[in-house]
Formats: sequence, structure tokens, C-alpha cells
Amino acid sequence: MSTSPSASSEGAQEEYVKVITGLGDQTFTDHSCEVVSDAGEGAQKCGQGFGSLSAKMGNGAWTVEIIPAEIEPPPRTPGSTSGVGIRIGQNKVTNAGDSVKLVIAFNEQVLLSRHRVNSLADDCIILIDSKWSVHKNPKVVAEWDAAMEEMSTKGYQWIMVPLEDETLKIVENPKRGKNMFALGVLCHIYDRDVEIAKDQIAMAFRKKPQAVTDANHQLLEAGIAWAAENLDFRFLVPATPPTSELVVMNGNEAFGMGALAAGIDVCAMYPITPASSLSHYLAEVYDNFGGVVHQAEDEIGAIGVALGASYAGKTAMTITSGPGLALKAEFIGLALMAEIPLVVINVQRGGPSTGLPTKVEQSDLLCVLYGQPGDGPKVVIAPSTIEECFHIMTTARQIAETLRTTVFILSDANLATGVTPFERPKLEASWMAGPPDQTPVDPDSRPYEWDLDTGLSKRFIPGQRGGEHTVTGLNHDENSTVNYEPQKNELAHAMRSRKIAVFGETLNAPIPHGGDEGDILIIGWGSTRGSIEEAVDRARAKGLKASSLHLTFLSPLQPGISAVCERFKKILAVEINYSDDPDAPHITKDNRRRGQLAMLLRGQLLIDCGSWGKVPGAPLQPELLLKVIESNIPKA
Amino acid sequence: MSTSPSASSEGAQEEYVKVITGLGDQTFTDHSCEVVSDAGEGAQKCGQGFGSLSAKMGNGAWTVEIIPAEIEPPPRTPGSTSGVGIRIGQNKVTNAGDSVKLVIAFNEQVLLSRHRVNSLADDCIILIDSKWSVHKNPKVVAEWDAAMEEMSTKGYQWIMVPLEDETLKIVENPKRGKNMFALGVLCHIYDRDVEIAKDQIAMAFRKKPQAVTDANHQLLEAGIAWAAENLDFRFLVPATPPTSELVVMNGNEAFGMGALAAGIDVCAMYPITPASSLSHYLAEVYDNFGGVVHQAEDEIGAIGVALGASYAGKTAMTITSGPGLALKAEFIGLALMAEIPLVVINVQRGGPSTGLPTKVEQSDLLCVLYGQPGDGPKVVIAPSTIEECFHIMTTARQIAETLRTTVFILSDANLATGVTPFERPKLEASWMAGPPDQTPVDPDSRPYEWDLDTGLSKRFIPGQRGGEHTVTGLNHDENSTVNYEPQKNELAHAMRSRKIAVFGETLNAPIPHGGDEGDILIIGWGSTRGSIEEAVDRARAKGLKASSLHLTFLSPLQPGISAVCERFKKILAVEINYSDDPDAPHITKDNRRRGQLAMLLRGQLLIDCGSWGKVPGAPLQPELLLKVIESNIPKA
Amino acid sequence: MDTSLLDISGAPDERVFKANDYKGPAARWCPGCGDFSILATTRRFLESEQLVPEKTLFVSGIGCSARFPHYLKTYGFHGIHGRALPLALGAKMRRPDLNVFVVMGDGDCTSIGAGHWIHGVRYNTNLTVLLLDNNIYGLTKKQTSPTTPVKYVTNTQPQGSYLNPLHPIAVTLGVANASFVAQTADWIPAHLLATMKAAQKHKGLSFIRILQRCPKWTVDIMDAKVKTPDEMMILNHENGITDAKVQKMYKNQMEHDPSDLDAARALTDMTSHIPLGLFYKNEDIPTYDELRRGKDFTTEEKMANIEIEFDRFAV
Amino acid sequence: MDTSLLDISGAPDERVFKANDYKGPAARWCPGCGDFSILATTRRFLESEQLVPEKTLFVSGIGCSARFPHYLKTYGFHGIHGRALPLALGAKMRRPDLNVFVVMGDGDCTSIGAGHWIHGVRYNTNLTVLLLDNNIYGLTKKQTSPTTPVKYVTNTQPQGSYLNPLHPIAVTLGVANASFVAQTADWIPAHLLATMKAAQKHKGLSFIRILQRCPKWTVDIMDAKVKTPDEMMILNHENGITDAKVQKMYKNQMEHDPSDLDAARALTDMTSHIPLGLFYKNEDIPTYDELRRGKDFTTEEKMANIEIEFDRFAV
Ligand SMILES: Cc1ncc(C[n+]2csc(CCOP(=O)(O)OP(=O)(O)O)c2C)c(N)n1
Ligand SMILES: Cc1ncc(C[n+]2csc(CCOP(=O)(O)OP(=O)(O)O)c2C)c(N)n1
Ligand code: SF4
Ligand code: SF4
Ligand SMILES: [Mg+2]
Ligand SMILES: [Mg+2]
Repeated sequence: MSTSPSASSEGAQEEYVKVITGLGDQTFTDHSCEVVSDAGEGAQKCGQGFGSLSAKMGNGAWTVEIIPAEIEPPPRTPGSTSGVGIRIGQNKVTNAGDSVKLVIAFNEQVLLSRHRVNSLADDCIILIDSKWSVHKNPKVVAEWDAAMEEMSTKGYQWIMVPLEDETLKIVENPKRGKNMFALGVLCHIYDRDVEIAKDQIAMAFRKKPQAVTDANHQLLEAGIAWAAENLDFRFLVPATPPTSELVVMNGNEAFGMGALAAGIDVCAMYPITPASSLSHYLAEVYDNFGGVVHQAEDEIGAIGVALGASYAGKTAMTITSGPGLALKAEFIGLALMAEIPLVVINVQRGGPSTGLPTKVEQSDLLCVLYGQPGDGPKVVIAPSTIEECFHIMTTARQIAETLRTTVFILSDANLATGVTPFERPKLEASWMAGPPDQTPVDPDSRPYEWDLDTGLSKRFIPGQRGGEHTVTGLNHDENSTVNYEPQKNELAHAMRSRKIAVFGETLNAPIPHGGDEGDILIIGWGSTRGSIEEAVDRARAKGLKASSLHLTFLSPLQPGISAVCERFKKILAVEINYSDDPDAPHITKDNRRRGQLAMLLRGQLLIDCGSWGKVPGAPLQPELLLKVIESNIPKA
Repeated sequence: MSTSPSASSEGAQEEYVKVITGLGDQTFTDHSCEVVSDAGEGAQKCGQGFGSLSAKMGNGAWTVEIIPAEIEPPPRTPGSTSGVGIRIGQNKVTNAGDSVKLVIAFNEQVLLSRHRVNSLADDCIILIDSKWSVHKNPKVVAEWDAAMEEMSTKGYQWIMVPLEDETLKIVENPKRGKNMFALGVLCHIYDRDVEIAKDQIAMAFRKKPQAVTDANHQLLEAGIAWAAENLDFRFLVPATPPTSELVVMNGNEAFGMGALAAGIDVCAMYPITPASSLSHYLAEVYDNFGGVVHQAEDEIGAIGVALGASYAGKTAMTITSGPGLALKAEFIGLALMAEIPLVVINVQRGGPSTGLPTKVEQSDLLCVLYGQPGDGPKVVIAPSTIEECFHIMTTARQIAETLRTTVFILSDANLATGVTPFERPKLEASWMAGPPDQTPVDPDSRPYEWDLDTGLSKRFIPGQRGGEHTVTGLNHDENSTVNYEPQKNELAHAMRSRKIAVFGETLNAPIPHGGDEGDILIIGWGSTRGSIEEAVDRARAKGLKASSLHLTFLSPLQPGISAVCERFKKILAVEINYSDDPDAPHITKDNRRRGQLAMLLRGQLLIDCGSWGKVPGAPLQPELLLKVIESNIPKA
Repeated sequence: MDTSLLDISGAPDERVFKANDYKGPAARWCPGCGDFSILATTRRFLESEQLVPEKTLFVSGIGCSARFPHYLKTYGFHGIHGRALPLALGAKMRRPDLNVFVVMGDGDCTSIGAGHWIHGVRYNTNLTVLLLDNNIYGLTKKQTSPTTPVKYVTNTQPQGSYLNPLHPIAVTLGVANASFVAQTADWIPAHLLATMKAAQKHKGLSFIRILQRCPKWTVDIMDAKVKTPDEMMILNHENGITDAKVQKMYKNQMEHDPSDLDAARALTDMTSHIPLGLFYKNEDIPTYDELRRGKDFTTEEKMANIEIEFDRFAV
Repeated sequence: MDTSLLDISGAPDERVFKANDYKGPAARWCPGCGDFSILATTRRFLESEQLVPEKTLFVSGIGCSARFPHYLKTYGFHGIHGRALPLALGAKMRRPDLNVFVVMGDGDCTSIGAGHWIHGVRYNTNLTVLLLDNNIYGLTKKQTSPTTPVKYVTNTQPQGSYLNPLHPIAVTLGVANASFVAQTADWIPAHLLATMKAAQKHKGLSFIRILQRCPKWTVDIMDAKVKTPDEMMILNHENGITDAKVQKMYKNQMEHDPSDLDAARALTDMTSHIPLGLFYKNEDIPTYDELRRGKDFTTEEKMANIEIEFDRFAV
């Protein structure tokens, strides 16, 4: 092991000897690592394979994609980094975890990019192909040295791996083989079941000639052999054999399958990262369900088609992200005014504007709540796990139809590209949308026959005899007749607001995680749940009186939040969106820009809610949050 | 005078006799009336003429348009109502006032529409053409009777006027003459200077043959004569001769002239009510200033052109309303991210969706603040008088350029179509935008060279030698180079937020109207200022300890609001937008939907701010607000 | 889709519909507005085709023209400005049993709605599209539209409109999959009716530009045309639109084969006359609603297929 | 406008620019991407025209193609998806001294940007528009674009794309005021360069569709064309685009008079060959930037004119 792997100081070749870390075999309840390569070198396949292999063995697992911003950027540049982070655990793993403890990097530039985004633990073990340090092109060597210099501030533990050299012994194109060698190395380190790994490889290449599978098996074994020979440590994460059947997928796939289970018939969309992959999944399978992915000319056309289909009685959704969400605002206003059911999935990404298209952020909450001119009460929900992404689709459809409203589902890149196993759902026929009501309309009833108490009404669907009327985005009365009078405008506004409030009454009060009272209550929403609860658990293990409250409903808010908050000394909303550093120059209590949930809770409930919000473009790390909790615990 | 002017019960002809109200001559400090007719009958000309005549005499005046929803709807229907409300005063008039005390209606259907929108005071004097009550078409008579029945719940005082009969004695087409007869009647009642009226008429028809002016003068005199003969009352509102030169215009014209004075060069727009008339004005005159009204293919194209022009160094604005605002969200995000100055005027209208296109509402505040995905700090200002509409344009341009940000100006139909005199501005050359900086760029400087303390930086404008760079909506560093790292994303977010906070520090604390402390503080924003302050004055005249605070800056908020609030027992935000009635079924403190300013003040300042918000589609009446104040004053 | 679910009952519909059965509340356009004539003709068309009111849907955007659905007793969707086509596509795509009509103004369709228009034509969904072209923004009070004649004075271009107008038919004919493109005028109801009937027979998107009088703002433009019938050139062909009355009424008639795309495009450059009739028709282009119809599945089948999906994702 | 204000100094610019002077940071497209070739040719073009870097502006939307401005050392505006044209129009309308180029992808221009495209062509602003058409959504990873061939498998239409592709040139030629419409290919840099030069000479909007290789997603589509030069048909005319090398290199050549709009439209229906060259040119159409240029006024003049306005509104 070298602590200063500078190519110019010593020949790298010598480093390919038995590495002495002195770590030996260690057992962990969970452990995180990364595999990173240039785009096109297959680190993603390696990492995903490692994750699902671990899941099959009965480990909890969470993998997260590392995606370059361009399609196939110049190799050996930080921006070219492609890969996967994998966290495996003895039990269920709910989030990507902290900075990783081990990384396999195909070159030093992709490694550097991980260093720069603070993804590597200070004592991270780095397995890296050292060929670059002795490359014949001096520019490469210089790049290596500069990178090592930059990374030397951390106490990383360096292990040189003959990744390309060994791979070339088996295949001709190292670009297509290094990833399997790396998988072998990981299999040794984490003591994985090699047979399962081989089966997986065979499965992946089942449509290719047998020779391909064979070569990959060989590479896997070469990796294992090299590691067994050269490494003096293993990280053991015991598996708990699963008690029930599991499925493993990412959040976008879970949304897609959830849409199938909810009987949603139309997904109208325009491509945008990170929402598109949901439509890719549906496009593959929708023919087996009579469904349609409609790729529209733009996001406005997409929501228009969804709304038209929904108006005509078919359940429809539109999916999008950041810039696409912006374009849908006008149609959302119409959907709300005309009270036509609609489900909108917004997979948030880094903003504002084009922002950080592939990165995690939770910055669209206020835009979704208030993004339409005029008053637009609606339902906004945020799944907090990949499993919830599946189940929430039925919930959303049913709410949209019952309340005749728009239901926004807020996800983000963390859920969309994270992969984790969860219990295989037991399908129920009742989840599916029924056919549109086509019975004749009662001659006395009216298209907006609001129940004055609840604001609810039953819509007429084209084809229903006697129900002929024209829906409109102008203010209208119970007959859907355009009306400009103050009383009718107040009434229609009140009815649209009331039904949301009434629906809120049916929700359960959220239950804090941790304890019912204490010193600090962290409030979160959406994809951060796993990280927040893990941080709270760690804090409690340290004796801190910390708890957390996770909100699935952002509009309406679940009842009882204030009551929970009253039992804590300090309330802190934690979100992956921007808030001013309270200690920054010029920032005061009164002018501070706070996180979006904090703003909502303060405004709606008048809770003195603190705000911790950051925009690193990465999931929330439990350890980081633990520090936040520690420093925010009120002094006794 | 008839209290039950039913056509079928008695011949209407008899009513054209001297009317006995017993009111005699009365003096008022201010008085409000309306003139309403079918679209196309010229009530608007009559009312506007009456208003400007009064202004010329030295009265304070405020006129407000009554506009039908269709272009030329079927006559004699409530939806056909076209006209003007006029309030004149001894002193400056700051708002349209309360329900009117006198109305001249050309038929009972247009009158009915004013009754339905609660525009008429309970004891309103109604001058109406009674020809419809004795019309040969029995359907018309029946309509008259039904209308009278509906209006009989109020104690209106009815006076029959032979409007059409008398007009036909002078001109052949009563549609084009009744309005001048009506103006004559008003001139008598309010004791107006007939010479000024005649001059005005001559001016208005100066491009027509002399015969037209003559006929209109005759009609005016006939109206005066009829009134002198038949009415036993006059309403005298003494005039205060103006001490300075005045101009009289509506808010959209004031914006247009303000844009000229600010040197704004481009107005890119897509037609939409009630913003369009601003561009109509500019289109008429812009050639004399080298400016361009660009009517784009849609609102997205419009803001794109404005942003492109601004990027290229010319000052540009885009103007819109409700649905058009929705479409601009994505480009606003880009403008904020790329830090390109931009001025956006949003003339609010009734929402959501197409809503009430011609009506007053203040429902876009939160949409403007939060309508873009991601985090988008910006400047939002709202003029509160028509005079401010003029001056705010220079302010907005300067802020936009200095801060490299988007400045939203929130107006509404009340300002846009209200007409009032104000002091003729004394132009200053410094208000005008300078030419774009075309000096070479210092080789060491960078396109986003943020001052780390203030977030401010100086932009490079195409044409500046050495300043070549590419602006982008992706996150970027100081060089405008695309950057995906957490630190740079945090930095750029912080800088965009900081500069707004820093700007906020330069603002003065708002000063309450009324007293510095007391029982209740009304907080308002935008066009309601005149009404709110008048209500506060009335409340104080009654001995109530009420004051008001009017906010011109909604983002950043002016400093010192909390300090003012602390000196009052109760804080109540008053807005023309929707809030749940707190006493409505299912509505609780925690789920209540509040007005938008209330939400903002609670969220930002954690002020326990009550909310009074209604959406009548009409300006706020001081008397109504007075009642609200009275019922909200905390019991001792 | 299980279309049987979409019928009220198995029994055949024995109702007979008169034009008045399609009548909604009184229209509120200006006196003399061409929209009245189009509305009246539409009712006659609905009667002649015996379209079932509850199976008929009119979708519109925003504008004077967009009020159209309110005045009919069918289902109606008065949407937002420029976006009628996506709404109509969404409805038709999944509800083949509905007769879907789209009513747009010239600003609505060719300005703010231009993207949806181009792509709507390309999708070639089975819709009948009526473009009510009065060469002006009516509802917002006289602003230039893309079809406003150059130099025409409007409120946004008071020095006279700057640009040559767009020819809606020329644009439509540039779009792949255009399948039925016709032009007619509100003041020739017989021709309008014949055109709507031909469109109803056509499988695919029928694009009908209707020259529409707006006595309020553009009285001079259309008035000239109304008063000089010799400006009109009636297009005839055995596969075109024919109405005996119209053929008698108008002096200028020419043969035009609607299968000839080049000739159709050339017609859009004609300046001597205004051609009325069928510019282009192509019956062989698949319609998007049929392309995307998909199979019907029962709930049980769907559930079984989801289980297959779960198996794919099984650990 | 006082254009003198826009000059750095009264002195003539004596700099000489080499292609490399326009070079920005290294481009980050996939190896073999046709955008590299277009970028390199653009630099040569800039050199050949000696366009002053700080007076040159490239505006783009979002997509692989939209990264173009980042890789040049001129001013650049990397905007939002589909909206490059309005930005460019805004810049050019008030800054006649700038050379403004617009770079769009096929999705960018013909799908989400379709409305701006139609109207951009109609405004006929003095811009050079490069449509980098790789028949696919590149940056978002292989979704169908309006120009994707029918049946081509993509991630959103894995059963094969459903619709016949839009022909960008056919659409453009349907729009009033189209004034310069050409087609070329990234792999024939000489032709591309000649086309850009011709566009630079043209006063008005030059619309150049560039067939662009995307080895990542549509390698088969363009590869076939690259490998079969006989599929190309070079359009020649004395008023067209000529490059001696290209004339020698390609077998198929035809005369086409770019003033003939009907013939140009008919060319877009050609299936036997892919025509490269100038489809249509019309020098007589006013440009929007000139139509809207307006007079220059000093601050004093403007203030005097405002006073006249105040007089109109005086009480
Ligand atoms: C997004 C949006 N922009 C603008 C408007 C305002 N607006 C209403 S109708 C209309 C255009 C009307 O012209 P046209 O489409 O030709 O219809 P017409 O009234 O002439 O029938 C406009 C711009 C709107 N309602 N929504
Ligand atoms: C409003 C909006 N919608 C969608 C996207 C996502 N998006 C980015 S590039 C792109 C299309 C890319 O295709 P094309 O325009 O053909 O350019 P190419 O990448 O092929 O050069 C899309 C849909 C976006 N950035 N903004
Ligand atoms: S403005 Fe024109 S189009 Fe609109 S209703 Fe009146 S006449 Fe018809
Ligand atoms: S995906 Fe295609 S267009 Fe994009 S950079 Fe790669 S090769 Fe070029
Ligand atoms: Mg029109
Ligand atoms: Mg492309």
C-alpha cells in the first residue's frame, strides 16, 4: 500500500505486490463502496450487478447511479465519470449512506471527480488502476501527479490494481472487460456468493454467444483470484435471508409498475432527465396493458393530452422535471379550475433553470404549491421510499378522481435512480381504475353540483347521456355556465379549497420516528426519509433526545403536526434545497431565505421552524445530518 | 319619484314630471356615481368625460371602467354592461370608493348587473330610461318587471329619465347620442363647468365635421335643461384649484410613459387583458423614441425576445397577465440563473386559469415569488397608485441592471383601468438607460465575478472586447463555465440570494399610516392602498386605534416590518385574493388557506398575521374594510 | 379498450336529432359575426350526420371563436389559448367512440398554438379541425394576427402590420401526414356544410380553414370578399367537395385534383383569386388514434401481466 | 439607435483572426459526433469571413448540439430547450452590429421549438440558423424526434417510431417570408462551409438544415448516407451554392433554380436522393430587424417627446 502513489517518485509496477493494510477480516452491519470508470467502460453494470447479487444473498442494498453530464464525454476527465455507489447492509438499507469506505476507480480522473464531490470517506480504501502513473504519454503521467497532489489532503489508503493489464490477458478490448474483473475483486472483498454472480452474468449475456459469458466468467474469477492473492482484508456484511419475496428496482420503475397496478392508461410526456426513464420503462411494457406512452411535441402538449384523456374518462398522468414543470403551469390552472382529475409526477432535479439536470434536489415544492397564477389548491404528495413510489400511484389516482383535482407526486433523482429491494406487492384488483361511467345522467343533477359542506361533486364524462355541458377555465357556476359575479367566484374558490381541507381531515397524524417528545424534532419530506431516520437513530444511540417527523402529504398537511411540534424544544426542517447560511454576511432572521418546507410550515402553522437546506446535488448523508443534530440540540 | 317603477302597474310616461326627492342642494367632500349602458352606447365616453372635466375643475377624481366580457354582447343583457364609475372629491381621490350613490342606466338590464355585483348603495339614486317599461315588445316589459322585482329588496330611489326620447329629438341614432344627454344631466347634478365640458367635446370630435360637435353640444345642453327642469337636488363637491400641473391617465398609460422615461427600449408582449392596453399605448408613440413593441407568437417568445434584447445590452421588458405569466416561468428561471436584467410587468386579473379576465384580483403574488422550479430569488414590487406606476419603471430598470436580476412589477385591473390625475412628473435625464457598455473588458475580470460579500457582479455585454463567454442556464462558476460540483452550486445559489438581501438592506422601513402603535395594523400591498388608508382614516375618525402598513417591496421585504408589528395588538393582512372563511365548515387554524401576503409574512417573519382575503372581482371598498376593522379590533 | 363499456346500453339508439336539439344558450358574439353562421351550419351538419349529442365533443382554445362549444348542446371543452389540439388528441386517442371537433381562432391556432398545430397535423388523429380565421385577434380587441394582411392597422401595429401574412394552408401542406386540407367561408354555408360533411367521411385529421367575418374589427377585409363573389375560385373534382348550389352561384370554377400535393401547394400562392374547396386529400395515411389504439385487457389479464413484470424484477 | 456607441473606438479594427482564435474549451461530444465537424467548419467560416469575435454571438437551446457556443471563443447564449430563436431575435433586433447565429437540434427546433421556428422564419430576421439534425434526441438518450425515420427503434417508441418524419425544409417552405433555405451534411465540410458563406451574404434568415451524424444513437441512419455518396444529389445553380470540390466529388448533380418555390417544395418529396444545396432564396423580403429598426433619438429628444406626451395627458 502506498500513501503517496506518485508515479514520478517511484515505479508503480512494484506496487502490484501483496498489499499490507493490516485490516484483516472485518464484520460490518453495513458498508458502502463505489465503482467508477469513464463513460462506456461498464462500471455501472459492475456496480448494479454487485448490488443485486447482494440483494439475492439476503443483504439490504441501495445502489445509486453516478452519471456523466454528457453522453460520452472525453475519457480521463472528471466529467466523464460514470459508475455506481453501492451500500449493502445486514438489514434493510434505506438510503445511500455516508461517504464511501472503498472505491474501485478505473483511472485517477474519475476518482478525482468523486473526491471533489466529497463522496469518499477520509480513510477510504482506493483501488486504482496504476497504469496511468507509468503511462508512456507524459501528459497522462502529469495528470496523474496533479490528481494525486490534489487528493493528498485526505488520508486515503491506496492500492494499485493491475486492472487493464489483467483484463487484457483475457479479452482484447479492455473497455468491455475491466468491469467484470472489478466485480471479481469486490466479490472477494465482500465475500459474495460466486455462483449467484455467475448466474447473473449468464443471465445478462443470455442473448449473446456463449463465448461472451465464458469470457466474463473468466474475468470475474481473475478478479477474485487477484484479490485473494494480493489483499489482506475482507469486509463481511452478514446477510439476513429474506422472509418474503422481494423485488428490486429503481424509483422510476416503481412508479411505472405502480401506474400499471393503478390502471393508469395514458402516460403523456416529453423527454427530460431524470423523468424520462419512467416512460422508457412503460413504453417497453405498456402494450401488454393496453396503455399508451404519448411523447408529445413539448411539455405543454403532453399535459394537454393527459388532461384531454382524463376529461374523456381515462386515467392519465404526465411526468416531467424542472424546466418541463415550468411549462405545465397554465394547464395545471385549467385542470384545477375545471376540476378534472390529473396525476403529475415531477422528478425533481437541481435547479433553477437547466441547473444540475442529473442531480438530486428538492427545490420544486413551492413551485408545485404556488406555481400557477391565481389560487390553486391541490394535493401534493411525496413518496419517501422506492416501495412507496409503487404504492403511491394508486393513492394518487384515487385522490385525483375522488376530489376532481390535480395530484402532484414529488420524487427526485435519489429515488429515481436509486435501486433497492422491497417486498413484492400483493396486487389487488381494486387498485385498478374502472371504466369511465357511461350511465345516463340524472336530469336534476349538474356538472358542478358542489356539496356546500365538502366542496365535492361528481363529474359528467363524455358519452353520458343528458350530461352535455362545456367545461371552461373561466369562472363558472354549478351548471358550468360562465359567471362573473362576486358570489359565484367566491363560491367556486371556496369549493375548490374546501374539498382539499376535507380530504386533509381524513389523513392520519404523522407519527414521529424516535420518541414522542424531546429536544429536537427534524422534519423532512420526500426522499430524505431513510437518511434522516438513520441519523436520528444514531443520535439516539448517542443519548440525544432527537426524533424526526416525515411528511408524505405537503398539501393538505396532515393534521396534528403542531401538536407533535409542541413536544419538542427545537424544530428543524431538513431539506435538499437552498437556504441562506444564517451566519452569512447580511443575513438576518428577517431576511433569511429558508428551505421550502420550513417556509410552508411557518406560513401555514406558524411553527417556529428552523431550516437546514443545502444544494450539494447529492443525497443527504446520515453522518452529516448527525452533526447538524448535535450542533442544533438546545443547550440544557 | 317612484319607489316601485313597475311598468305594468302604472304608465311610465307620467313619471317624466318634476321629481320630488326633497334632497335639495347638498355639499359633499366626495361623491360617487356610475353611468352604464349596453356596449356600444357610449357610457364609457360619458363617464370618462365627466371624470376629466371634474379633474380640470380642480376636483380629485377616480374613474374605473366597467367592461363587458364579450366584445359586443347581445344588448339588454346584464353581460352587455359597459360604463364607468366616477368618484370625485374635494381633495385628491385615491380609490374608487364605496358603492355608488347615483347611477344613470340606459336600460334596466345593465342596471341589474350593477345591482348584482353590489355596486349600488342601498339608497342609491337611480336615473333610468323608462322607455323599456312601456315597450311595445311584451318580452321587454316582462324583463323590466323581473328586474324591478329583483332590485326591490334595496331602497333605491328611482327617477325616470326620457333619455332616448329626448335624444331622438336631436339625433337620429340614439345609440350615439344618449351618452351626451346623460353627461348633461350629470353636469347639472354636480354643477360642472359647462364651458369646459363643451371644450372637451369639441376636442374629442375635432377630426369629425363641425355638425357632430354641434349635435353633441346640443345634447349636452338638452340634458342640462332637462335636469334643471325636473330634478330638485344637486350634489356639490367643491373643487380645490390645483397648485401644480397635473396629468390624468390610467395605470397602463402611466407604465407606458414610465417606460419611456426610464429609457426602456423594447416591450415584447403577447396580447392579453388587462395588460394589452399598455402595449397599445406604447405602439402608438414608441416610434418617437426609437422603441419597439414586439408582438411575439406567444408569451414564451415574448419574454425570450425581451431577454435576448436585454442580454445584448438594451433595456427590455415584457408585460402580461395570468395565463401569460404561467408561460413565462421557464424563461424567468433562465434569466435568474444567467443573471440577465429583466423587467416583467404582470397586470393581475381574476384567476385561476382564464378566471375573470377583466376583473381585479391580487392572486399572483406567490406565483411570482415561487413560480419557477428551483430556487429563484428576485425582486418583486407593487405600485400602489397610478402615479407610482409611472415612477416605478425607472426604479425597476435600475434595480434589474444593478442586481442583474428579474424585477417583477405587480399591478392589477384596478390600477390598469383606473384613471386619476397626478402631479406632472419633472423628468430627469438620469432616469434614462444609458447605451450598453462597449468598452473592452479588463483581462483579469470574469463574467460572474461575484463579490463574495454582496453577491454582486458586473456583466459583460456582447460587443465588449475580451469579454467573450457563453451564458448558460446550467450551474456555472465565475467564468460561466458549466460546473456540477457541490461547492460551486452552493456558491452560485448563495450569491443569487445574497444580492437580494443586500439590496433589501438599502430599503427604508415602511412607515405606518395612522399611528405608530395601536390595536390593529392592516397590512396591504399594491392597488389597495388608497382604500385601506381611507378606511383607516375613517376608523380613526371614529376613535379606533387602527393603522395600516403598505408594502411596495414584496421581495425583498423592507426591513423593520416586525418592529412595526410588535407595536400593535393585532395584525391583519388585507388582500383581494382568496382566503378560507375561518368560520366555514371544516376550516381550522391549521388547515385554513390564507391570503398570499399573510402566508408570506407568516413564513418569512413568523408574524402572527391574520388574513382577510376576498375575490369579488372588484376593488376594495373602504366602507367594507371599515367594518372589517371594527369587527377585528381586539376587545379591551 | 373495451368499447362495449362505452355504450349506454346494447340497444340501438332510436333517437332522431333535429338541428335544434344541438342548440345551447344564445350565442353572445357581435351582431353580424361570421361565427353565427358557422354555428348554425354546424347544427345543420350535426343533424345531417345524426351525431349523437353525448358522443360529440367540441374542443376549443380561447378567443371569440373559442366560445363556440358553449353554444351547442353537446359535450364541450373550452380550454386555454392555443392548446385545443392536445386536449382533443387526448380525448380522441382513448375514446374512439367520440366524434371530436376542434374549433380555433387564427391567433389560437397559428400563433400561440403553432407548435401543436404542426404536430397535430402530423399525428393525423381522426379529428375535424375548424380554423375560424377572421385575420385578427377578436376577443382581445384588434391586435395583429399571423393572418392579418400586411399594412393593416391594428392596436399593436398602429403603423400598419409589418409582415406578410402566414397562409395556414401553405403551412399545413408542408407538414408530413397532412391528409385533408380545405378552405371555405362562413358566408357560403352550403360550401361550409359540404366541406364539413366531406371531413366527417375522411379518416384522419381534416383541417378546414374558414374565412370568417369579423364586422367589429376587420369588416373591410372580409366584406370585400363577400361583396365580390368573383374573387372566389371554387375548386371542383370528383374526389373533392361538391355542392350544386355553390357551383351555380359562383362564376369562377376550376378543376383541382386533391391528390396532387404539388398543385395544392401551388394553389396557396394564387393571388388572383381565393380558392375554396378541397386542396388536398390522402386517405392512405394511418391515423394516430388507430396506431396507438392497443389491445383490450381485462383487469385479470393486466394483473397477470404485472406479475410477470414482478418476476422480471424479482430478487 | 446610435450605432456609433456600439463601436469600441472610431479606429478600424486591424486584427486578423485565425480559425484557432475562435477556439473555446475542448468540446465534449462523443467520439465521431458530427458536431465536431460542424464546429471545425464554423471556425474556418469565421476565419474566412473575419467576423470579429466580440461582435459575434451564437445562441442555442438545449441538447448535445446546444453546447456548441461553449466551444467557441465568441459571445454565446446557451438558452433553454426550443427557445433559441426568440433570444436571437431579441439580440439582433436591437443590435444590428452583431453577427447572430442560432444553433438548434432537431428536437429543439422542430418539436418543442416548432412555434418559434415557424414564426422565426416568418419574421425573417437577419440570422443564420443551423439545424443540427441527427434524427434523434441525443442528450436525453435516444428518444424519437420529429425527424426520426418511421419504425426506427428508440427508448420512447421501442416498438418502432410511429410517424412519418417531418421534413424540416418542407415545413419551412410553407411559411410566408422564408427567404433562404438550404440543406447540407456535416461530413461534407466543403459544402457546409460554402453554405454558411452563402448564408452570411444573404440578408434575412438563412435556414440551414445540416444532416448530422450521431454515432451514439443513430449510427445506422447517417452511416448509410456517408457510405453511399451516390445517395446525395447536389443542387447547382448560378444563384445557388457552389463548391468546385463538392461538384467533383459527387456523382449526382442537378440544376435547381433557387428562385423557384414550387420546384423547391417538390424537391422535399424526392425519395430517390437526398438533395444538398440551396432549395430556395428570395432577396426581396424585408427583414424584421430592419423593419423595426427605428430612428435614433438623443436623450434630450426623448425627453422633449415625453413632454409632448404629458401635454396630451395634461388636465
Ligand atoms: C396564454 C394566453 N395568452 C393570451 C390570452 C389572451 N387572448 C385571449 S383570446 C386571444 C386571441 C384571440 O384571437 P383569435 O385566436 O384569432 O380568436 P378570435 O377572438 O379572433 O376568434 C388572446 C391573445 C390568453 N387568454 N391566454
Ligand atoms: C423544457 C425542457 N424539456 C425537456 C428538456 C430535456 N431535453 C434536453 S435536450 C432535449 C432534446 C435533445 O434533442 P435535440 O434537440 O435533437 O438535440 P441533440 O441532443 O440531438 O443535439 C431534451 C428533450 C429540457 N432541457 N427542457
Ligand atoms: S370581435 Fe369579431 S370575431 Fe369577435 S364576436 Fe365580434 S365580430 Fe365576431
Ligand atoms: S449523443 Fe449523438 S449527438 Fe450527442 S454527442 Fe453523442 S454522438 Fe453527438
Ligand atoms: Mg381571430
Ligand atoms: Mg437531435
